[in-house]
Amino acid sequence: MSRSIPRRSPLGAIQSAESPAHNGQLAERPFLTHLNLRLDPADATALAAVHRVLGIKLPLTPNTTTAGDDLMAIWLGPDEWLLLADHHQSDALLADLQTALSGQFASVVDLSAGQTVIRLSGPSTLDVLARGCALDLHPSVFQPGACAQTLLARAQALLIAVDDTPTIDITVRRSFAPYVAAWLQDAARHFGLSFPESNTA
Amino acid sequence: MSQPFRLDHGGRIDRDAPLQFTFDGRPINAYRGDTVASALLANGVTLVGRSFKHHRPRGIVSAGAEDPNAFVQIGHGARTLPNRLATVTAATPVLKVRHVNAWPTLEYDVMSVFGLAAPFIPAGFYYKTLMWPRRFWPLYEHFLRHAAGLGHAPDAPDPDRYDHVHAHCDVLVVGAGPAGLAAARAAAHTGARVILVDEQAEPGGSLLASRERVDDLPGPDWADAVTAELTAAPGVTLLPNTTAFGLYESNLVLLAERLITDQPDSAGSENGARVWRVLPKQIVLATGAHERPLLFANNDRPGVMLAGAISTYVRRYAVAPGSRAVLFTNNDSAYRTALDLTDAGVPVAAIADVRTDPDGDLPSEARAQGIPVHPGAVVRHAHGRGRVAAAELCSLDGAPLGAIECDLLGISGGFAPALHLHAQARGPSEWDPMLAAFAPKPGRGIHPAGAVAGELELAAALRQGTQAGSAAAAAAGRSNGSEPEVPRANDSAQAPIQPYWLPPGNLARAKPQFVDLHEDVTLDDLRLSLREGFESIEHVKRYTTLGMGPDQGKLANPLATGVIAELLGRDPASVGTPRHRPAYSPVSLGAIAGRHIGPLADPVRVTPMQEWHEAAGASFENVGQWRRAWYYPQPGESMHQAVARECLAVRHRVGILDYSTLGKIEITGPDAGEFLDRVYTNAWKRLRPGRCRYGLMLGEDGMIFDDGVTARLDDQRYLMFTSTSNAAPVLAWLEQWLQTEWPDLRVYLTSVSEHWSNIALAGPRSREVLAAAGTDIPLARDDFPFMTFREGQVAGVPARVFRISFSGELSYEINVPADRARHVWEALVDAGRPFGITPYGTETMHVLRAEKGFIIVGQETDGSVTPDDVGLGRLLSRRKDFLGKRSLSRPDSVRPDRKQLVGLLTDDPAQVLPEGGHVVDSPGPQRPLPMRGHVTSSYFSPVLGRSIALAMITGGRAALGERLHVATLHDDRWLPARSCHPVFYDPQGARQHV
Amino acid sequence: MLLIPCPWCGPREDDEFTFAGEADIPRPADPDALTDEQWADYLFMRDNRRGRHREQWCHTAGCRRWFIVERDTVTNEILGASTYGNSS
Amino acid sequence: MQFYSFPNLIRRGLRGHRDWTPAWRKAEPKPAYDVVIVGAGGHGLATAYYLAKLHGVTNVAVLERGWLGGGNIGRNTAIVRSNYLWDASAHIYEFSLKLWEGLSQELNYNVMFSQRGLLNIAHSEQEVRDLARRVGANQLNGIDAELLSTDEISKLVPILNTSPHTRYPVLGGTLQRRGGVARHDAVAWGYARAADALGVDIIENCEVTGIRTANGRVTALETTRGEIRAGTVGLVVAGNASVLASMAGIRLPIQSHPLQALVTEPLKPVFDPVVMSAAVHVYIHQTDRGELVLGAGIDAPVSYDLNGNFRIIEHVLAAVCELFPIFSRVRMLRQWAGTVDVCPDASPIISGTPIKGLFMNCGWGTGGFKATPGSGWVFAHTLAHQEPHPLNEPFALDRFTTGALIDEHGAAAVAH
Repeated sequence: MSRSIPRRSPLGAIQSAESPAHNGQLAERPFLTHLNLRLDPADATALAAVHRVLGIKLPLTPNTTTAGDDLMAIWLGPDEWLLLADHHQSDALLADLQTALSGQFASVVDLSAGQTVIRLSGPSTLDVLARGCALDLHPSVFQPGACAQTLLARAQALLIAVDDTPTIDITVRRSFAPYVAAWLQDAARHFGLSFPESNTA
Repeated sequence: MSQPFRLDHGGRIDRDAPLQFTFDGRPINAYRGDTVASALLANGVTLVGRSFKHHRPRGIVSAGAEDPNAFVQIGHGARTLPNRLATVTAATPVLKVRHVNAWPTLEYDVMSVFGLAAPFIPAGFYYKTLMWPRRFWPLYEHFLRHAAGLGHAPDAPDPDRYDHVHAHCDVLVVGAGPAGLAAARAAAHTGARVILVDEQAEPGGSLLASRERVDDLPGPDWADAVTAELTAAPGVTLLPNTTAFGLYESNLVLLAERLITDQPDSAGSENGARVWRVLPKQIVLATGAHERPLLFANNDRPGVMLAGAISTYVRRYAVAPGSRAVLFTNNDSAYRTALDLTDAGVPVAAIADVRTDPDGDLPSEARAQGIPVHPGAVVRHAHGRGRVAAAELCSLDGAPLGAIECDLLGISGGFAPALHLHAQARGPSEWDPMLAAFAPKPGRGIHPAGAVAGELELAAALRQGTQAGSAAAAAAGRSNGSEPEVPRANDSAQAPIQPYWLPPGNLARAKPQFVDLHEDVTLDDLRLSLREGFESIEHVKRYTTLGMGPDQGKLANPLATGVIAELLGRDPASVGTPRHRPAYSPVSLGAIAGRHIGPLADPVRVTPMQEWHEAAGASFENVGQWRRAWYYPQPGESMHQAVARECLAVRHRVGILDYSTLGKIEITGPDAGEFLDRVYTNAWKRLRPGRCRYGLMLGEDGMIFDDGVTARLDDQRYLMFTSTSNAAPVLAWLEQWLQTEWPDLRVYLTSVSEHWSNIALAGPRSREVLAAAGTDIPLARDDFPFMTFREGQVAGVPARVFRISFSGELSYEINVPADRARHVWEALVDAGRPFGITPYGTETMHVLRAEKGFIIVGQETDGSVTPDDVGLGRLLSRRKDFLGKRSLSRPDSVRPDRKQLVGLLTDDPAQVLPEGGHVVDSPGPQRPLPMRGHVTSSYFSPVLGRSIALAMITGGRAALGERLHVATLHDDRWLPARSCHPVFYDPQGARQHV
Repeated sequence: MLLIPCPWCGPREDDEFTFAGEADIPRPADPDALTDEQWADYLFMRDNRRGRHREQWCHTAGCRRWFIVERDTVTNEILGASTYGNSS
Repeated sequence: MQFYSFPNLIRRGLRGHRDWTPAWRKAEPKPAYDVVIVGAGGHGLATAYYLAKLHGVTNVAVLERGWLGGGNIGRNTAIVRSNYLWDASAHIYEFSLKLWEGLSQELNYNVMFSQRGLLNIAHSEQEVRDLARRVGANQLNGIDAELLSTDEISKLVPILNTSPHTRYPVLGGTLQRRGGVARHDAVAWGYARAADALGVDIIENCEVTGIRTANGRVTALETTRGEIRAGTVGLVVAGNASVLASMAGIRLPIQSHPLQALVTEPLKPVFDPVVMSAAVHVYIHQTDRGELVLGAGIDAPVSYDLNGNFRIIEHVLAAVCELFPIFSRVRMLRQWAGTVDVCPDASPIISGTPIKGLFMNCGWGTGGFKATPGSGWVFAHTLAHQEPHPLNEPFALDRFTTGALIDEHGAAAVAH
């Protein structure tokens, strides 16, 4: 029933039947599934339970990700991960994980409506980000599969190196998304990049 | 128009690209590649400004950022650039350059009377006078203020924007002179990521004006070749026109890049700047050295110029800064200038050399060219007013050697390493007697090379640069095993300098001799300072203002160290130098601010309903970074009327409030209850799932920190609401206790503030509206009682609904995922239309809660308020410890006359008390007047038809009903009122239970 | 600008972190047993040392973990970092 | 003491200024004094001056580790005001402001105290309420304070951006017309010269390395220039209070932080009052030389480091460019830092200690400069009588035990 209700992303995209991610160089990837997972990495039972549900192992090395077909597990802290799924079936994944982890000291929380992803791709990606991100994102340092939580301008952001185009996915909290989008738009103007017409904040 | 002082050939200007700009309205002809200064000199303009204090005529002294005189105003209006240095400003067309600090004209400056009064306005004169009569000081000050200052600020907001870039590299090379170029090349050779910056328009530094050859190429050509090589090298970023202005801890280096443009809308040569924030692994400091001026009477006359600058103008800009020169030196470098001038056809009438036996290669060459050299001689006096007309020479023992006519007087007192950046980072340096200057020693991750390291000879600087580049790359973890080749140069051996600080004997008495040209600090000023006991270099600086001008004393400070040492009879090393502070060269505030201005100044956070609020005509208020709907005025309504309408709608019908900004934290784990017991004042473990409870959180000092409702979602999960502005601080506070103090507690905290939007439906008809919007949650009073929560669907969206109330009415706080909140909001508004649903904002929320006597943390409390102070002592558990509990039994916490929350009712029901107004027992004119407390919240209550107020009053609770008076803030009136219980409406709380 | 070595995320600029003063000030086990002076000592009194200083930081914009940094308060040189529980 | 006046300036000017004498003697330490004050900053020198002037205690030494006035008196942004919230603070700062009003004449040293007005601006409804509360308290405490509307602010400082569409809209403000600025270094020099003339020994380059006590009393100080005996010792060492106190085994509720400041190039006058905004941590005024002096926030970590911090400057200048858009093209000349000792309640400690004869005057945080004359006055009283003056009674060290804090955070949320 809930699926019939249109969703609105913080950057103005409204979910359509297909809801494909924009392939532009600067675009929102709305309506992905974002789950926050907490468990003790020393707890082999919990790790195994999660592995069974996700089909991938949780990254235990800081600032790294593991990826499956349409799912990515992102290291957020020594006992904290973000699960980012390329679909909007958050309820099902949430329920599966909660079932698998029931009775254990763990927490799975749905944050899908509270965050969004902005994708920046193309040769000027790193130049644009360098306008507001203090991290060294040079390909020799920040390779595909790496992630980092940091500040982008004056907002917290989670950066994920997707490929060596380079493409960087920027996860931000919902209420900060218009600011981050406006900021990226401003920084990217110099490089001739802008959000698609329908997707501006 | 002619450029009388432009040389026929040579230089690095582009003679195919002539251009014109104006100086004080006069056209100045120039070529691409000129600076404003070189063009002015080419056009024969030598008077460029008036000095800061004495308004003496001043000319161009240097060819770089160290110039103390060449400050000009560029452009007009919003884009004007005050106090720019002509010596570093590129000449571009449409540039409008004006003098500063003179009126009505540069030539006839009224304020030059200060020059005549100079004997009576020595350093610090203002400390000794202008004290009487006392009431005249503002007048004196007005005059001082208008006499001071330099350029003019723009008169309208800056239309330009500035870029910021973060950069990382293995090796940052500061300075692209011979050492810097060699270092960058050596570092790049290893494959390192290299950034090379130089403040000049093109790399090369001293090579661009050098006579020497490097690797068998003329110096400038070698610089061009290396520049081309570096430009092509992967991993190398070359930044000309870029000044490294600050070196901070962690070896963070700040660069200011000047973006040159000829756009017609640009009034200046710098209509944009980009600040680079570089975090290099290693730094090669190749910042060169500044030539030191020399003391003699009238050493500030236009036409007195640093010898090295003369060479630069001649060789690099093809400009002869004069038609007949005298040089005064204590080292070999001025001889190079003599040769350069001779080559350019400018006669050198004499070289006065302090040294009795100048015998190096260069002096020999000068002599061979027939240039008259006077060993053991000094310039004692410069003749001429608007410009040097002659230099009067004498021997070191004072014997006159006659005046020699000249319009150019080149001086060289040796070289002081530009160790500013190094010193900013507290890099070590030591007095080098061979240089007669402080020279840096290598610091953490910092490799000085070339002139800054005291290496003034070209071949050696190239070698040192190469070594520094290799060493820096290796220290950054880069090496390819092979040693880079060291460039060869054919420069000549130099003879040592002879330090010359004070003119000998009586010559030192001649006036005026300027140590700091910009600040008009003379030798006599230094003497006076020392005489009055201001001996520490920092005291001298502060007393005389030595080095405090926009040139940062680049020329003055190294000279002053030697002069003070000699006046005090001490070693210069013990005198030291004033502390170097960022910025090396001034940087505009806008460039430092970057793009954090205008709409990007600070994030503006909005809820998913923002567009709806805007369409409904809401007024907004800023609450931290959030923008919240404040009230919704209908056409023609005042704020007061709108709020009254909204309040009555909630009390009589139903209102809807966007309450999404509240913080929300999920607290999960077997010990969640225990955790809440420790952080809240009341008990939580036994709260049943499905129920809610109000909690108070204290700091360890016992003062209220935050409040809010927490619900028990299930056995091991709670959901905590925090106040809007405390959302982040509360989460950080909870995590801190959990991680640092109680790691044994099995609890996870996750912020869900952004996932769940919160829509408050309040008023007697709210149940009907919720039912009409469609929900599977049974809503009957007994099915869903006050202070419980239910999960279900609302308007087709999964929801958590809380039967809690901040208005005292029947109320539902409906949490739905933020991506569907707008849908639910609209569904509720649609469903509520038949019931007269009214959107209300934060102002109405405040009035409603005040009618109920509910506190707002930060409004009723201010960090000095305990739970008992606001009447919430019943929430303090006696059976357990909690954060802050111990502080509540300290003597001051149990003082009977603490301020307590009470209500206030004015005698005149229409009179709304001023928030912030203070409360007294009996009004009177005496001051100070004893105060009882202050009004924290005050509104007109529409439902009560009168004003209400909350106040914190000493001993207030024990004396309810007492007569008090509140002071107004604008006029001296007193408003009588009586104190009362702080719940004004529905004191039994019946309405929220219906 | 300090580069704070987060034990998990690596060195990051200081604006990603929250500083919370001296480390090693445990909350008294039984506050009620303390005199007002002892409680004040826990609440307010600090060594505020020149030189080596153990202090609490949280990587607020990163992994949200609290940890301990040792730093020289005169030079701001970072001397080490450790997690709660074990050194790293 | 040579009298400073216009006629004397002319007279000596005619003789080439050759017969001016040192502003204060370079005193050699004696073996013992009645009172030793540690710290030749503004507060320490003012204390010595008032001890000699008001209490006749002239056998006094002021010890200074480096050069006189080299601490916070030489690094602050020179703002003077008295519009504090709580009675205790209001009374001591207002007392101080009254002393400022005659200080140049009192010391025969022009400290260039300029009452050009001090404007506090508010950017949110809660800030407007907080400022109103402060104005209300000030007025009843006899301190001049006015609540201003946005329009009135715009007339007073036309270059301030008061458009409602800025990120930090100006919703109102308060004005203390008697507030202003002074020439900070001159305050130290003026007090030093006047104290010296009354017989006080000012001893520079004399670092205290230890504090000797016997039977719970202070007896002497160990210094780099030998032992100096004294039965009464006042520690007035902003930026080092904890370090000195620890020599006597005393722990203080103080944390030391760098406070950042900067100055721009000089400009012809563009605005008169001091403008302060707590929300965006800006305070700004234009000096008599024409420079804009800006105070920024304090570094979060405890530190004694005095190198500048660029990040704070960046933040503050972004806010300045928002508030004063015409300053965007004006350039920063110099930035620096001072060490501020901050108490948990943002109020100072002017108090005896558990050691008899040992007194402390510290913890002024960012508010010390403006208090200089009043602080010196009451501390001199405290040292002379071995008990507090009524004005500094509330600022005792034991308030941290009883809980009777004087929490000025609300009123002093911005560093200044």
